[in-house]
Amino acid sequence: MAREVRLSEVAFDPAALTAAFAAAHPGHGALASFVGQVRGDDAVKALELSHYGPLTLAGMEALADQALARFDLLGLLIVHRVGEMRPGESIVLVAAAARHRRAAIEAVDYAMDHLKSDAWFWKRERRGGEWRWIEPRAEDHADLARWR
Amino acid sequence: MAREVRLSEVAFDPAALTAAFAAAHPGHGALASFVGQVRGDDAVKALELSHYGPLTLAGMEALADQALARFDLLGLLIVHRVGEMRPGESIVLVAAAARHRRAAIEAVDYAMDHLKSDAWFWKRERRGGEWRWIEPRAEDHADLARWR
Amino acid sequence: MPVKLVFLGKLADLAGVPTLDVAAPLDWAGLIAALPGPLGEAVQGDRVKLAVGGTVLADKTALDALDGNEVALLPPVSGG
Amino acid sequence: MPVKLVFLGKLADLAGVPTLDVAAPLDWAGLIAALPGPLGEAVQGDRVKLAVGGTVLADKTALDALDGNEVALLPPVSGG
Repeated sequence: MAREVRLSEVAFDPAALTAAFAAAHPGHGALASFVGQVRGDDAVKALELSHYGPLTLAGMEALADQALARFDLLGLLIVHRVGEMRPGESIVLVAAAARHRRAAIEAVDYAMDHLKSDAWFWKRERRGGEWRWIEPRAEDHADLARWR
Repeated sequence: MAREVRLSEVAFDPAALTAAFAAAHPGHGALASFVGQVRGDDAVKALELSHYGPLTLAGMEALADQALARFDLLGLLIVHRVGEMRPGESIVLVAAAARHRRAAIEAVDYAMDHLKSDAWFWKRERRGGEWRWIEPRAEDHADLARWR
Repeated sequence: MPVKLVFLGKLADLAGVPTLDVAAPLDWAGLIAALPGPLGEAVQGDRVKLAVGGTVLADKTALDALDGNEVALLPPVSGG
Repeated sequence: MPVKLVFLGKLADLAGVPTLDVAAPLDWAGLIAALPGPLGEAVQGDRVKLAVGGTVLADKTALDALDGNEVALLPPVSGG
Protein backbone atom coordinates (compact mmCIF):
# COMPACT_ATOMS: atom_id res chain seq x y z
CA MET A 1 0.00 0.00 0.00
CA ALA A 2 1.54 3.23 -1.17
CA ARG A 3 1.02 6.51 0.61
CA GLU A 4 2.52 9.51 -1.09
CA VAL A 5 2.05 12.97 0.40
CA ARG A 6 3.79 16.05 -0.84
CA LEU A 7 3.91 19.81 -0.62
CA SER A 8 5.02 21.47 -3.82
CA GLU A 9 6.55 24.94 -3.94
CA VAL A 10 6.35 24.94 -7.73
CA ALA A 11 3.70 24.20 -10.35
CA PHE A 12 3.01 20.51 -10.80
CA ASP A 13 1.45 18.50 -13.62
CA PRO A 14 -1.54 16.60 -12.20
CA ALA A 15 -1.98 14.45 -15.33
CA ALA A 16 1.62 13.24 -15.20
CA LEU A 17 1.50 12.59 -11.46
CA THR A 18 -1.80 10.74 -11.74
CA ALA A 19 -0.52 8.61 -14.61
CA ALA A 20 2.60 7.73 -12.61
CA PHE A 21 0.49 6.88 -9.57
CA ALA A 22 -1.77 4.67 -11.70
CA ALA A 23 1.26 2.94 -13.21
CA ALA A 24 2.57 2.26 -9.70
CA HIS A 25 -0.63 0.32 -8.94
CA PRO A 26 -1.02 -2.06 -11.87
CA GLY A 27 -4.27 -3.96 -11.98
CA HIS A 28 -5.76 -1.80 -9.23
CA GLY A 29 -9.27 -1.85 -10.66
CA ALA A 30 -10.39 1.62 -9.62
CA LEU A 31 -8.69 4.99 -9.67
CA ALA A 32 -10.42 8.16 -8.57
CA SER A 33 -8.80 11.55 -8.64
CA PHE A 34 -9.48 15.18 -8.04
CA VAL A 35 -7.60 18.26 -9.18
CA GLY A 36 -8.35 21.71 -7.82
CA GLN A 37 -7.16 24.66 -9.85
CA VAL A 38 -7.20 28.40 -9.43
CA ARG A 39 -10.45 29.37 -11.15
CA GLY A 40 -10.11 31.70 -14.08
CA ASP A 41 -13.68 32.88 -14.44
CA ASP A 42 -13.71 35.89 -12.15
CA ALA A 43 -11.58 38.80 -11.12
CA VAL A 44 -9.05 36.75 -9.16
CA LYS A 45 -5.59 37.49 -10.50
CA ALA A 46 -3.57 35.35 -8.09
CA LEU A 47 -3.96 32.95 -5.21
CA GLU A 48 -1.49 32.37 -2.42
CA LEU A 49 -1.41 29.36 -0.16
CA SER A 50 0.75 29.59 2.91
CA HIS A 51 1.59 26.79 5.28
CA TYR A 52 3.43 26.20 8.53
CA GLY A 53 6.34 23.82 8.24
CA PRO A 54 6.06 22.08 11.63
CA LEU A 55 2.38 21.25 11.10
CA THR A 56 1.28 21.17 7.48
CA LEU A 57 2.98 18.17 5.93
CA ALA A 58 2.66 16.10 9.12
CA GLY A 59 -1.04 16.93 9.19
CA MET A 60 -1.45 15.85 5.56
CA GLU A 61 0.32 12.59 6.34
CA ALA A 62 -1.99 11.97 9.27
CA LEU A 63 -4.98 12.71 7.01
CA ALA A 64 -3.68 10.20 4.46
CA ASP A 65 -3.30 7.59 7.21
CA GLN A 66 -6.87 8.22 8.35
CA ALA A 67 -8.14 7.78 4.79
CA LEU A 68 -6.13 4.56 4.38
CA ALA A 69 -7.55 3.24 7.64
CA ARG A 70 -11.10 4.21 6.76
CA PHE A 71 -11.35 3.10 3.13
CA ASP A 72 -10.19 -0.08 1.47
CA LEU A 73 -7.41 1.43 -0.63
CA LEU A 74 -4.39 0.18 -2.49
CA GLY A 75 -2.74 3.59 -2.53
CA LEU A 76 -3.28 7.27 -1.91
CA LEU A 77 -1.56 10.31 -3.39
CA ILE A 78 -1.94 13.83 -2.02
CA VAL A 79 -0.06 16.76 -3.54
CA HIS A 80 -0.75 20.29 -2.35
CA ARG A 81 0.78 23.41 -3.79
CA VAL A 82 2.03 26.27 -1.62
CA GLY A 83 3.11 29.75 -2.64
CA GLU A 84 1.62 32.13 -5.15
CA MET A 85 -0.16 30.81 -8.21
CA ARG A 86 -2.10 32.08 -11.21
CA PRO A 87 -5.49 31.17 -12.64
CA GLY A 88 -5.35 27.73 -14.23
CA GLU A 89 -2.52 26.48 -12.03
CA SER A 90 -3.18 23.40 -9.95
CA ILE A 91 -3.61 23.81 -6.20
CA VAL A 92 -4.23 20.27 -5.11
CA LEU A 93 -4.28 16.72 -6.45
CA VAL A 94 -5.71 13.72 -4.66
CA ALA A 95 -5.73 10.27 -6.26
CA ALA A 96 -6.84 7.00 -4.72
CA ALA A 97 -6.40 3.47 -6.08
CA ALA A 98 -8.64 0.69 -4.83
CA ARG A 99 -10.16 -2.60 -5.84
CA HIS A 100 -13.64 -1.12 -5.88
CA ARG A 101 -14.82 2.22 -7.16
CA ARG A 102 -16.64 3.62 -4.16
CA ALA A 103 -13.68 3.24 -1.81
CA ALA A 104 -11.57 5.22 -4.27
CA ILE A 105 -14.19 7.92 -4.85
CA GLU A 106 -15.03 8.29 -1.16
CA ALA A 107 -11.37 8.50 -0.17
CA VAL A 108 -10.86 11.37 -2.61
CA ASP A 109 -14.00 13.11 -1.34
CA TYR A 110 -12.88 12.61 2.29
CA ALA A 111 -9.36 13.88 1.66
CA MET A 112 -10.59 16.94 -0.22
CA ASP A 113 -13.10 17.89 2.47
CA HIS A 114 -10.35 17.75 5.06
CA LEU A 115 -7.79 19.58 2.95
CA LYS A 116 -10.32 22.32 2.32
CA SER A 117 -11.18 23.21 5.90
CA ASP A 118 -9.17 21.00 8.25
CA ALA A 119 -5.56 21.18 7.11
CA TRP A 120 -2.87 23.70 7.96
CA PHE A 121 -3.17 26.01 4.99
CA TRP A 122 -4.10 29.64 4.71
CA LYS A 123 -5.35 31.00 1.43
CA ARG A 124 -5.67 34.49 0.09
CA GLU A 125 -6.59 35.83 -3.29
CA ARG A 126 -5.80 39.01 -5.14
CA ARG A 127 -8.65 40.93 -6.79
CA GLY A 128 -8.28 44.41 -8.16
CA GLY A 129 -4.84 44.76 -6.62
CA GLU A 130 -6.02 43.82 -3.12
CA TRP A 131 -5.16 40.64 -1.27
CA ARG A 132 -8.03 39.10 0.70
CA TRP A 133 -7.91 36.11 3.05
CA ILE A 134 -10.33 33.32 2.21
CA GLU A 135 -12.13 31.22 4.77
CA PRO A 136 -14.01 28.01 4.06
CA ARG A 137 -17.66 28.44 3.05
CA ALA A 138 -20.47 27.13 5.24
CA GLU A 139 -20.84 24.25 2.74
CA ASP A 140 -17.21 23.32 3.29
CA HIS A 141 -17.79 22.95 7.01
CA ALA A 142 -20.97 20.96 6.35
CA ASP A 143 -19.10 18.73 3.90
CA LEU A 144 -16.44 18.05 6.51
CA ALA A 145 -19.05 17.24 9.16
CA ARG A 146 -20.36 14.39 6.99
CA TRP A 147 -17.37 12.28 8.00
CA ARG A 148 -17.70 12.65 11.75
CA MET B 1 -20.95 23.28 -21.30
CA ALA B 2 -19.35 20.31 -22.97
CA ARG B 3 -20.86 16.87 -22.95
CA GLU B 4 -18.73 14.17 -24.49
CA VAL B 5 -19.95 10.57 -24.47
CA ARG B 6 -18.25 7.76 -26.31
CA LEU B 7 -18.12 4.05 -26.76
CA SER B 8 -14.67 2.75 -27.61
CA GLU B 9 -14.08 -0.53 -29.40
CA VAL B 10 -10.34 -0.25 -28.77
CA ALA B 11 -8.10 0.45 -25.78
CA PHE B 12 -8.06 4.09 -24.73
CA ASP B 13 -5.63 6.18 -22.69
CA PRO B 14 -7.53 7.67 -19.74
CA ALA B 15 -4.69 10.02 -18.77
CA ALA B 16 -4.52 11.55 -22.24
CA LEU B 17 -8.31 11.87 -22.52
CA THR B 18 -8.56 13.43 -19.06
CA ALA B 19 -5.77 15.88 -19.82
CA ALA B 20 -7.49 16.89 -23.07
CA PHE B 21 -10.81 17.29 -21.26
CA ALA B 22 -9.15 19.44 -18.59
CA ALA B 23 -7.49 21.56 -21.28
CA ALA B 24 -10.89 22.06 -22.93
CA HIS B 25 -12.16 23.63 -19.68
CA PRO B 26 -9.51 26.20 -18.76
CA GLY B 27 -9.94 27.79 -15.37
CA HIS B 28 -12.62 25.27 -14.41
CA GLY B 29 -11.62 25.13 -10.76
CA ALA B 30 -12.43 21.50 -10.05
CA LEU B 31 -11.89 18.32 -12.02
CA ALA B 32 -12.88 14.92 -10.69
CA SER B 33 -12.31 11.72 -12.56
CA PHE B 34 -12.65 8.01 -12.25
CA VAL B 35 -11.03 5.21 -14.24
CA GLY B 36 -12.14 1.61 -13.94
CA GLN B 37 -9.73 -1.05 -15.11
CA VAL B 38 -9.80 -4.79 -15.43
CA ARG B 39 -8.37 -5.92 -12.10
CA GLY B 40 -5.19 -7.97 -12.29
CA ASP B 41 -5.17 -9.43 -8.82
CA ASP B 42 -7.16 -12.60 -9.28
CA ALA B 43 -7.68 -15.40 -11.75
CA VAL B 44 -9.52 -13.28 -14.31
CA LYS B 45 -7.74 -13.57 -17.63
CA ALA B 46 -10.09 -11.48 -19.75
CA LEU B 47 -13.21 -9.37 -19.52
CA GLU B 48 -15.75 -8.79 -22.25
CA LEU B 49 -18.26 -5.99 -22.35
CA SER B 50 -21.04 -6.26 -24.86
CA HIS B 51 -23.56 -3.60 -25.73
CA TYR B 52 -26.64 -3.13 -27.89
CA GLY B 53 -26.26 -0.47 -30.54
CA PRO B 54 -29.80 0.95 -30.51
CA LEU B 55 -29.75 1.48 -26.73
CA THR B 56 -26.29 1.75 -25.21
CA LEU B 57 -24.85 5.03 -26.48
CA ALA B 58 -28.23 6.79 -26.35
CA GLY B 59 -28.60 5.62 -22.75
CA MET B 60 -25.16 6.96 -21.84
CA GLU B 61 -26.04 10.29 -23.43
CA ALA B 62 -29.25 10.44 -21.42
CA LEU B 63 -27.27 9.63 -18.28
CA ALA B 64 -24.84 12.44 -19.05
CA ASP B 65 -27.75 14.84 -19.54
CA GLN B 66 -29.21 13.79 -16.19
CA ALA B 67 -25.88 14.42 -14.48
CA LEU B 68 -25.54 17.82 -16.15
CA ALA B 69 -29.05 18.73 -15.02
CA ARG B 70 -28.48 17.51 -11.47
CA PHE B 71 -25.02 18.89 -10.71
CA ASP B 72 -23.53 22.30 -11.41
CA LEU B 73 -21.03 21.22 -14.04
CA LEU B 74 -18.97 22.89 -16.72
CA GLY B 75 -18.42 19.67 -18.62
CA LEU B 76 -18.76 15.92 -18.45
CA LEU B 77 -16.83 13.19 -20.24
CA ILE B 78 -17.91 9.54 -20.31
CA VAL B 79 -15.93 6.93 -22.24
CA HIS B 80 -16.86 3.26 -22.00
CA ARG B 81 -14.98 0.43 -23.61
CA VAL B 82 -16.73 -2.46 -25.31
CA GLY B 83 -15.27 -5.74 -26.56
CA GLU B 84 -12.73 -8.04 -24.98
CA MET B 85 -10.02 -6.63 -22.75
CA ARG B 86 -7.15 -7.84 -20.58
CA PRO B 87 -6.19 -7.12 -16.98
CA GLY B 88 -4.90 -3.57 -16.65
CA GLU B 89 -6.88 -2.24 -19.60
CA SER B 90 -9.31 0.58 -18.94
CA ILE B 91 -13.03 -0.18 -19.00
CA VAL B 92 -14.51 3.19 -18.20
CA LEU B 93 -13.51 6.82 -17.71
CA VAL B 94 -15.72 9.52 -16.26
CA ALA B 95 -14.44 13.07 -15.78
CA ALA B 96 -16.39 16.09 -14.58
CA ALA B 97 -15.32 19.73 -14.57
CA ALA B 98 -17.06 22.18 -12.27
CA ARG B 99 -16.52 25.38 -10.38
CA HIS B 100 -16.73 23.60 -7.05
CA ARG B 101 -15.29 20.27 -6.01
CA ARG B 102 -18.33 18.48 -4.67
CA ALA B 103 -20.37 18.94 -7.83
CA ALA B 104 -17.52 17.38 -9.81
CA ILE B 105 -16.98 14.51 -7.37
CA GLU B 106 -20.69 13.75 -7.00
CA ALA B 107 -21.25 13.80 -10.75
CA VAL B 108 -18.51 11.20 -11.21
CA ASP B 109 -19.96 9.09 -8.39
CA TYR B 110 -23.46 9.38 -9.89
CA ALA B 111 -22.36 8.50 -13.40
CA MET B 112 -20.34 5.51 -12.22
CA ASP B 113 -23.18 4.12 -10.11
CA HIS B 114 -25.46 4.30 -13.13
CA LEU B 115 -22.93 2.88 -15.59
CA LYS B 116 -22.33 -0.02 -13.22
CA SER B 117 -25.87 -1.26 -12.86
CA ASP B 118 -28.20 0.91 -14.93
CA ALA B 119 -26.66 1.16 -18.39
CA TRP B 120 -26.97 -1.17 -21.37
CA PHE B 121 -23.86 -3.24 -20.93
CA TRP B 122 -23.34 -6.93 -20.27
CA LYS B 123 -20.11 -8.10 -18.76
CA ARG B 124 -18.51 -11.51 -18.57
CA GLU B 125 -15.12 -12.63 -17.38
CA ARG B 126 -12.92 -15.55 -18.19
CA ARG B 127 -11.43 -17.58 -15.33
CA GLY B 128 -9.72 -20.92 -15.83
CA GLY B 129 -10.84 -21.07 -19.44
CA GLU B 130 -14.52 -20.52 -18.60
CA TRP B 131 -16.55 -17.44 -19.39
CA ARG B 132 -18.96 -16.34 -16.67
CA TRP B 133 -21.55 -13.55 -16.82
CA ILE B 134 -21.21 -10.92 -14.10
CA GLU B 135 -24.14 -9.20 -12.45
CA PRO B 136 -23.93 -6.13 -10.24
CA ARG B 137 -23.26 -6.81 -6.56
CA ALA B 138 -25.85 -5.95 -3.93
CA GLU B 139 -23.69 -2.93 -3.04
CA ASP B 140 -23.93 -1.73 -6.61
CA HIS B 141 -27.72 -1.70 -6.43
CA ALA B 142 -27.59 0.02 -3.04
CA ASP B 143 -25.16 2.61 -4.43
CA LEU B 144 -27.52 3.31 -7.29
CA ALA B 145 -30.51 3.65 -4.96
CA ARG B 146 -28.76 6.54 -3.15
CA TRP B 147 -29.63 8.84 -6.06
CA ARG B 148 -33.36 8.09 -6.20
CA MET C 1 -39.96 -9.83 -43.52
CA PRO C 2 -39.49 -11.69 -40.24
CA VAL C 3 -39.02 -10.27 -36.79
CA LYS C 4 -35.37 -10.37 -35.75
CA LEU C 5 -34.68 -11.42 -32.17
CA VAL C 6 -31.39 -10.14 -30.70
CA PHE C 7 -30.10 -11.96 -27.62
CA LEU C 8 -27.88 -9.99 -25.24
CA GLY C 9 -25.57 -11.17 -22.49
CA LYS C 10 -26.27 -14.59 -21.04
CA LEU C 11 -29.39 -14.94 -23.18
CA ALA C 12 -27.12 -15.24 -26.22
CA ASP C 13 -25.41 -18.18 -24.52
CA LEU C 14 -28.76 -19.81 -23.77
CA ALA C 15 -29.94 -19.20 -27.32
CA GLY C 16 -26.70 -20.49 -28.79
CA VAL C 17 -26.96 -17.79 -31.46
CA PRO C 18 -26.79 -14.00 -31.28
CA THR C 19 -29.90 -13.47 -33.40
CA LEU C 20 -32.88 -15.46 -34.59
CA ASP C 21 -35.51 -14.66 -37.20
CA VAL C 22 -39.09 -15.54 -36.35
CA ALA C 23 -42.32 -15.00 -38.22
CA ALA C 24 -44.14 -11.67 -37.92
CA PRO C 25 -46.29 -10.48 -36.30
CA LEU C 26 -44.96 -11.54 -32.91
CA ASP C 27 -46.71 -11.10 -29.59
CA TRP C 28 -45.62 -12.22 -26.12
CA ALA C 29 -47.20 -15.66 -26.38
CA GLY C 30 -45.61 -16.15 -29.78
CA LEU C 31 -42.21 -15.14 -28.42
CA ILE C 32 -42.37 -17.62 -25.55
CA ALA C 33 -43.54 -20.34 -27.92
CA ALA C 34 -40.57 -19.57 -30.17
CA LEU C 35 -38.06 -19.88 -27.32
CA PRO C 36 -37.85 -23.41 -25.98
CA GLY C 37 -36.70 -24.59 -22.54
CA PRO C 38 -34.32 -22.57 -20.34
CA LEU C 39 -34.23 -19.64 -22.75
CA GLY C 40 -38.01 -19.21 -22.65
CA GLU C 41 -37.98 -19.51 -18.87
CA ALA C 42 -35.21 -16.93 -18.58
CA VAL C 43 -37.05 -14.48 -20.82
CA GLN C 44 -40.13 -14.74 -18.62
CA GLY C 45 -38.07 -13.75 -15.55
CA ASP C 46 -38.82 -10.38 -13.94
CA ARG C 47 -35.40 -8.98 -14.70
CA VAL C 48 -35.42 -9.56 -18.46
CA LYS C 49 -36.65 -6.66 -20.55
CA LEU C 50 -37.60 -6.33 -24.18
CA ALA C 51 -36.91 -3.52 -26.61
CA VAL C 52 -38.64 -3.16 -29.95
CA GLY C 53 -36.90 -1.01 -32.53
CA GLY C 54 -34.66 0.50 -29.83
CA THR C 55 -37.46 1.34 -27.40
CA VAL C 56 -37.67 -0.59 -24.14
CA LEU C 57 -41.16 -1.88 -23.36
CA ALA C 58 -42.58 -0.89 -19.99
CA ASP C 59 -44.63 -4.11 -20.08
CA LYS C 60 -42.97 -6.84 -22.10
CA THR C 61 -46.14 -8.92 -22.27
CA ALA C 62 -47.56 -6.12 -24.45
CA LEU C 63 -45.07 -7.12 -27.17
CA ASP C 64 -46.47 -6.48 -30.63
CA ALA C 65 -43.65 -6.73 -33.15
CA LEU C 66 -44.30 -6.31 -36.85
CA ASP C 67 -42.53 -7.25 -40.07
CA GLY C 68 -38.93 -6.06 -39.98
CA ASN C 69 -38.91 -5.10 -36.30
CA GLU C 70 -35.88 -5.90 -34.19
CA VAL C 71 -36.72 -7.27 -30.75
CA ALA C 72 -33.87 -7.19 -28.23
CA LEU C 73 -33.96 -9.54 -25.25
CA LEU C 74 -32.16 -7.75 -22.43
CA PRO C 75 -31.03 -9.60 -19.29
CA PRO C 76 -29.79 -7.73 -16.19
CA VAL C 77 -27.06 -5.26 -17.10
CA SER C 78 -23.56 -4.90 -15.72
CA GLY C 79 -21.12 -2.26 -16.84
CA GLY C 80 -18.29 -0.13 -15.55
CA MET D 1 16.86 32.83 24.02
CA PRO D 2 13.53 34.46 23.40
CA VAL D 3 10.24 32.84 22.42
CA LYS D 4 9.62 33.21 18.70
CA LEU D 5 6.04 34.03 17.68
CA VAL D 6 5.08 32.95 14.15
CA PHE D 7 1.99 34.61 12.66
CA LEU D 8 0.06 32.69 10.04
CA GLY D 9 -2.53 33.84 7.54
CA LYS D 10 -4.33 37.05 8.31
CA LEU D 11 -2.60 37.28 11.69
CA ALA D 12 0.63 38.03 9.82
CA ASP D 13 -1.15 40.95 8.16
CA LEU D 14 -2.40 42.22 11.52
CA ALA D 15 1.05 41.80 13.06
CA GLY D 16 2.75 43.49 10.10
CA VAL D 17 5.60 41.01 10.47
CA PRO D 18 5.78 37.23 9.98
CA THR D 19 7.61 36.59 13.27
CA LEU D 20 8.26 38.38 16.53
CA ASP D 21 10.66 37.55 19.37
CA VAL D 22 9.33 38.03 22.89
CA ALA D 23 10.88 37.34 26.27
CA ALA D 24 10.68 33.82 27.73
CA PRO D 25 8.95 32.32 29.58
CA LEU D 26 5.64 33.23 27.96
CA ASP D 27 2.20 32.38 29.26
CA TRP D 28 -1.24 33.30 27.85
CA ALA D 29 -1.47 36.60 29.76
CA GLY D 30 2.02 37.49 28.61
CA LEU D 31 1.17 36.69 25.00
CA ILE D 32 -1.92 38.91 25.03
CA ALA D 33 0.04 41.68 26.68
CA ALA D 34 2.68 41.40 23.95
CA LEU D 35 0.09 41.70 21.14
CA PRO D 36 -1.54 45.13 21.02
CA GLY D 37 -4.90 46.13 19.59
CA PRO D 38 -6.65 44.15 16.86
CA LEU D 39 -3.97 41.46 16.79
CA GLY D 40 -4.46 40.67 20.49
CA GLU D 41 -8.22 40.67 20.03
CA ALA D 42 -7.98 38.33 17.07
CA VAL D 43 -5.74 35.92 18.94
CA GLN D 44 -8.30 35.70 21.74
CA GLY D 45 -10.99 34.67 19.28
CA ASP D 46 -12.35 31.13 19.55
CA ARG D 47 -11.11 30.12 16.14
CA VAL D 48 -7.44 31.00 16.65
CA LYS D 49 -5.24 28.17 17.89
CA LEU D 50 -1.71 28.06 19.23
CA ALA D 51 1.02 25.52 18.58
CA VAL D 52 4.18 25.27 20.64
CA GLY D 53 7.09 23.48 19.06
CA GLY D 54 4.83 22.00 16.40
CA THR D 55 2.18 20.72 18.82
CA VAL D 56 -1.25 22.35 18.80
CA LEU D 57 -2.52 23.24 22.26
CA ALA D 58 -5.91 21.83 23.22
CA ASP D 59 -6.34 24.85 25.52
CA LYS D 60 -4.44 27.87 24.31
CA THR D 61 -4.79 29.66 27.65
CA ALA D 62 -2.54 26.93 29.08
CA LEU D 63 0.34 28.37 27.03
CA ASP D 64 3.68 27.88 28.78
CA ALA D 65 6.44 28.59 26.28
CA LEU D 66 10.09 28.42 27.31
CA ASP D 67 13.39 29.76 26.01
CA GLY D 68 13.80 28.91 22.34
CA ASN D 69 10.24 27.67 21.83
CA GLU D 70 8.42 28.59 18.66
CA VAL D 71 4.80 29.62 19.20
CA ALA D 72 2.63 29.59 16.08
CA LEU D 73 -0.56 31.66 16.01
CA LEU D 74 -3.00 29.83 13.76
CA PRO D 75 -6.14 31.50 12.42
CA PRO D 76 -8.91 29.53 10.67
CA VAL D 77 -7.49 27.41 7.89
CA SER D 78 -8.43 27.27 4.24
CA GLY D 79 -6.79 24.95 1.75
CA GLY D 80 -7.54 22.98 -1.39
